[in-house]
Amino acid sequence: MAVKVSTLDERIKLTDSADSPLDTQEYFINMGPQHPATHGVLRLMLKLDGETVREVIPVLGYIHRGIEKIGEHSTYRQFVHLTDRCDYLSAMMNNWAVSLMVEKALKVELNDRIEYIRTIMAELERIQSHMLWWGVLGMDLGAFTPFLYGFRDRELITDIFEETIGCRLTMNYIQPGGVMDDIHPNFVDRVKKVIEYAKPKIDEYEELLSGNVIIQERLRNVGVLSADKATSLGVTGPVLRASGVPLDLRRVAPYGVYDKVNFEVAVGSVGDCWDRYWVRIEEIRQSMSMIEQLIDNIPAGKTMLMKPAKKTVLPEGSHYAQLETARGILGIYAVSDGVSDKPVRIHMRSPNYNNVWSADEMTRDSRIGDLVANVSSIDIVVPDIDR
Amino acid sequence: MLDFLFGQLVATHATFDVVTLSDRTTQALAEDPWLAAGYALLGLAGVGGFLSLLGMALIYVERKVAAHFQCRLGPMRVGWHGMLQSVADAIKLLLKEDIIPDRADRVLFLIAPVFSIIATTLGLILIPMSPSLQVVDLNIGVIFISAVSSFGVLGILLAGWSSNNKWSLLGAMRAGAQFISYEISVTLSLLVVTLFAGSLQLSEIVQSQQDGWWIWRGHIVGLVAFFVFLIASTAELNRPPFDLPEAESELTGGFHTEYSGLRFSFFFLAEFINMFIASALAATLFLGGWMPFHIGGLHTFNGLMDLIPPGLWFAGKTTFIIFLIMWVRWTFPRLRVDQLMRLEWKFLLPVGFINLFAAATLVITKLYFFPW
Amino acid sequence: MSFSPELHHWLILSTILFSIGIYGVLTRRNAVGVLMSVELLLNSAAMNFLIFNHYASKPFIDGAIMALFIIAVAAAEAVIAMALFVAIFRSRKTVDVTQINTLKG
Amino acid sequence: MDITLNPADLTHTIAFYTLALTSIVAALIVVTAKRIFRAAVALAVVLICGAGFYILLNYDFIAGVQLLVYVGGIVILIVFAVMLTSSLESIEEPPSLGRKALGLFSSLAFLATAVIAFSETKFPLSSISAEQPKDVAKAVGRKLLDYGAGGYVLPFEVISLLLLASVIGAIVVARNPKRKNEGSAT
Repeated sequence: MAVKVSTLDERIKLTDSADSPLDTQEYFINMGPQHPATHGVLRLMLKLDGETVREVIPVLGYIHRGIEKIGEHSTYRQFVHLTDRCDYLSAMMNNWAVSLMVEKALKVELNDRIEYIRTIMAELERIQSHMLWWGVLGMDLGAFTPFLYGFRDRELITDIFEETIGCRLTMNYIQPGGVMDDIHPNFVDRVKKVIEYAKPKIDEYEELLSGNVIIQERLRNVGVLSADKATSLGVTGPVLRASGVPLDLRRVAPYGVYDKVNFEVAVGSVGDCWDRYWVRIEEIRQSMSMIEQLIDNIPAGKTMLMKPAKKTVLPEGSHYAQLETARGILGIYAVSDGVSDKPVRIHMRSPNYNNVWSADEMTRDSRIGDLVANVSSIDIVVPDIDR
Repeated sequence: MLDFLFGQLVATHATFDVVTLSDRTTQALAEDPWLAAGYALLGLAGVGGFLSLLGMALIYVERKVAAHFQCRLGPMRVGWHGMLQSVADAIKLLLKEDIIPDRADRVLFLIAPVFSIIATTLGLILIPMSPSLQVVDLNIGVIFISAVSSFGVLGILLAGWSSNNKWSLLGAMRAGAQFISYEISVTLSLLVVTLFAGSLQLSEIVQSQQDGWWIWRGHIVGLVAFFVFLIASTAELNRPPFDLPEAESELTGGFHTEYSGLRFSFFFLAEFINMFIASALAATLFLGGWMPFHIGGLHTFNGLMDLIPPGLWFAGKTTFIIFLIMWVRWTFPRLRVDQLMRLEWKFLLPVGFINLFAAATLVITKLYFFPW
Repeated sequence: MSFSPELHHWLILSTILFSIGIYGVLTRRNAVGVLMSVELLLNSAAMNFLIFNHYASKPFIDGAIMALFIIAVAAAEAVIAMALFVAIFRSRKTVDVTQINTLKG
Repeated sequence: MDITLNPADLTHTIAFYTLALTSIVAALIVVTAKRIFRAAVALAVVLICGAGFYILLNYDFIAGVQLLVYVGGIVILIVFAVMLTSSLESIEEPPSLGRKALGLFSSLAFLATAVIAFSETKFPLSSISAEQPKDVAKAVGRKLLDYGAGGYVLPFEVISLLLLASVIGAIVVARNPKRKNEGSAT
């Protein structure tokens, strides 16, 4: 089956000719690449009829750094470093995806300590990512205060990361065969304290934003994405679950120690912005309970099973592993020739790339304000789209 | 005993003679033209200085209030507790490059901020801040203020149009639609007080609250009118939750997207002064302006209240309302365009009309509190 | 003759404004421009009412009421005209009065 | 020539001529500006000057209404009409020479006729001692709702009906018949 690829000009012409003759004047406007609501350098071409958005065409590539191509020239261990820079809010989960792929290819069995630490770290990172998202959603809808609340609480989690790892954003902690270093002696206590602290804070978030009548007006029945549409667009993560599809890799194809903890998969019913909001708030709560279940039971053991200095050569053929980041399914696909320690081809199936195309589906025939709410509720991280 | 003590005070303070600057000028004009010119100059300089000082003070207060709502300190570096931060910002804005977009309509682009600052200044001169601190006291004060504020929006429309930027144009269109709609509600609630006071003159409206402020003398009706006024004037000020014309996350700044430096600061200043005007107007109409807290008939109590000078009363009330508006700004998210219109046309407008009828009934039947 | 404004000064002023309005109505191509010229005419008419009220019948305010009526009529006229222009623009893509010469949209 | 004016009269005179000059220049811009938006701004200036004239004539209330309705309402409507029907780049073609000549001729002819008529007529001026009503707003209000002789309650009602009809008419004319189900307020 041939895939027809159309250029931007062709697409604009296509939508332009669909213009109904001599009725109202529809016009194109660029949202971005420098625009406060696009969270970085995403460019959205909007076809507007007054205030009504008729079509959204995402234009990508403004922060493209060729990470996949660089991956072909670096070893797997080096490639892990690059993945931090894609979805920087799920940095460790990106690391984990590469590690998972390598470990699966080499059939390395990990001990429980590594799996526990990885899971806890991933969940902590999911919490901080959702907290940041919550703040940014508030800011996109015009309330500036939530942004600072979200950042304030997220800061405590990044402090924990800093203590153990030495970094706050691009952690590069999870490596093929284990984790970079053992956890800090304070780690367990601090995580417990932060969870204790953050639990009432989530209720505070709800008080500040969720119950607000304007937020309800802005989010309810806005940007409805049906389950069919969502699956056919390849949308994953909270956006998909909000549409009513309970696809969560942590439950469906468990990795780490997700099969040992109890948690609910938050699933929405309508697929509007409010469901996406609610799913994420619920996920923060679930992640907290997961961490509470795990944090006291971290078993003893080594934290690195593969010698970092040793050359890692994957068997010939293609290898794939995927996991659930804060934004959806991240898959790492690598082809090895069986000789070199560098992949022949590496590809990332990043959640944001698929999610961003749902903006058009959600926003058609609604207002600019809704577009902002929709883009915000998809929770895109632009470097992950362009890679 | 107390009556004996304060009886004297009641006699001296119960009536306030309003002498405005323009009255002084007209009086002096016949005898000493130079004195009149002096008064006029004083008025000009006073308004100009007040405008810029007040603007800077409000910006500082806004930042501090915002900061404390958000669990942080706000400006702390320049001066004691960042008191001089606004001065530093003003200097920075003055020194910035003044950029005019290439394909913009230069003439209109340049005069747009002037339009809005002039409208603001004209509104400011009518505010009675104390019996002797008012520049002009027109006998159509209420109408004049709403008229003047409505050509402030012309500056916004000009800015949006002349920038030759689609975002600015969208912002300007939103501003125009929003302004025309909410103007109706503001006027309706102004009319309620006009009915109560039987005058359009601001100083007379203040004087009419001798026995109690309209917000509680006109009990429910006054309260409803006050809230309608507060909501609608927040919308006219383009402040959150009604800041759609400049919605940063939607329109990248709306009508002032293309403005920089001094011209941007004009818009900024006008916006803050407008906030002051709206608050001062709310205080004047509903909370008695500079009139102390009086309860009709209780002369002793009223005499005690008269000990606090009228200027302080005015400042206190206005500050309170400014704080309310800021509180709202830093708590609520923004409405959507159609929701904004729905709020006005389907909620505020009917409520305003019904309230106006209720006010008329109230005035005819004399059902206020303290009708004596 | 004094320079301080008397009745004839005022009348000449309003007549000048009226003539400028006539010129605009006759020469403007843009329909909105024509509307603006009409507003000039109405404005000077309202001014005339007030002038005569002030100089000829000071104790009464009938002229002022007429001026109010003119302002109200001008508002109604502007509303309708704007709606018509927008409708015309929608179907013809122009508001040039020299090109709008058929009654059928 | 009377030079010895008292200061109050002097300011009055200066204000009159300044406003007159401004409004004539602005009116000329209204009818000749190539960019229609500039004409709209000039119209606003003319109308603001008009309010100034009314204040000079001691009709503060009418001046307020003029600002409120004309500047705050009509000019903004016109600005909207401009925004909806043209773009910043659209520059109006100047009228043909014939039209220009016709317009110039008719307006000058009208001016000449009117000025001659004024100078020929003896207007029945009211005496200097005649006093204007203290509160014009109050007097206007009473007169508008007076249904006796000299009252204007009927015209007042007719005007309100006219305004209502025009609002409804405008909505009907400007409504987009195709998209009925969408909200019309944008």
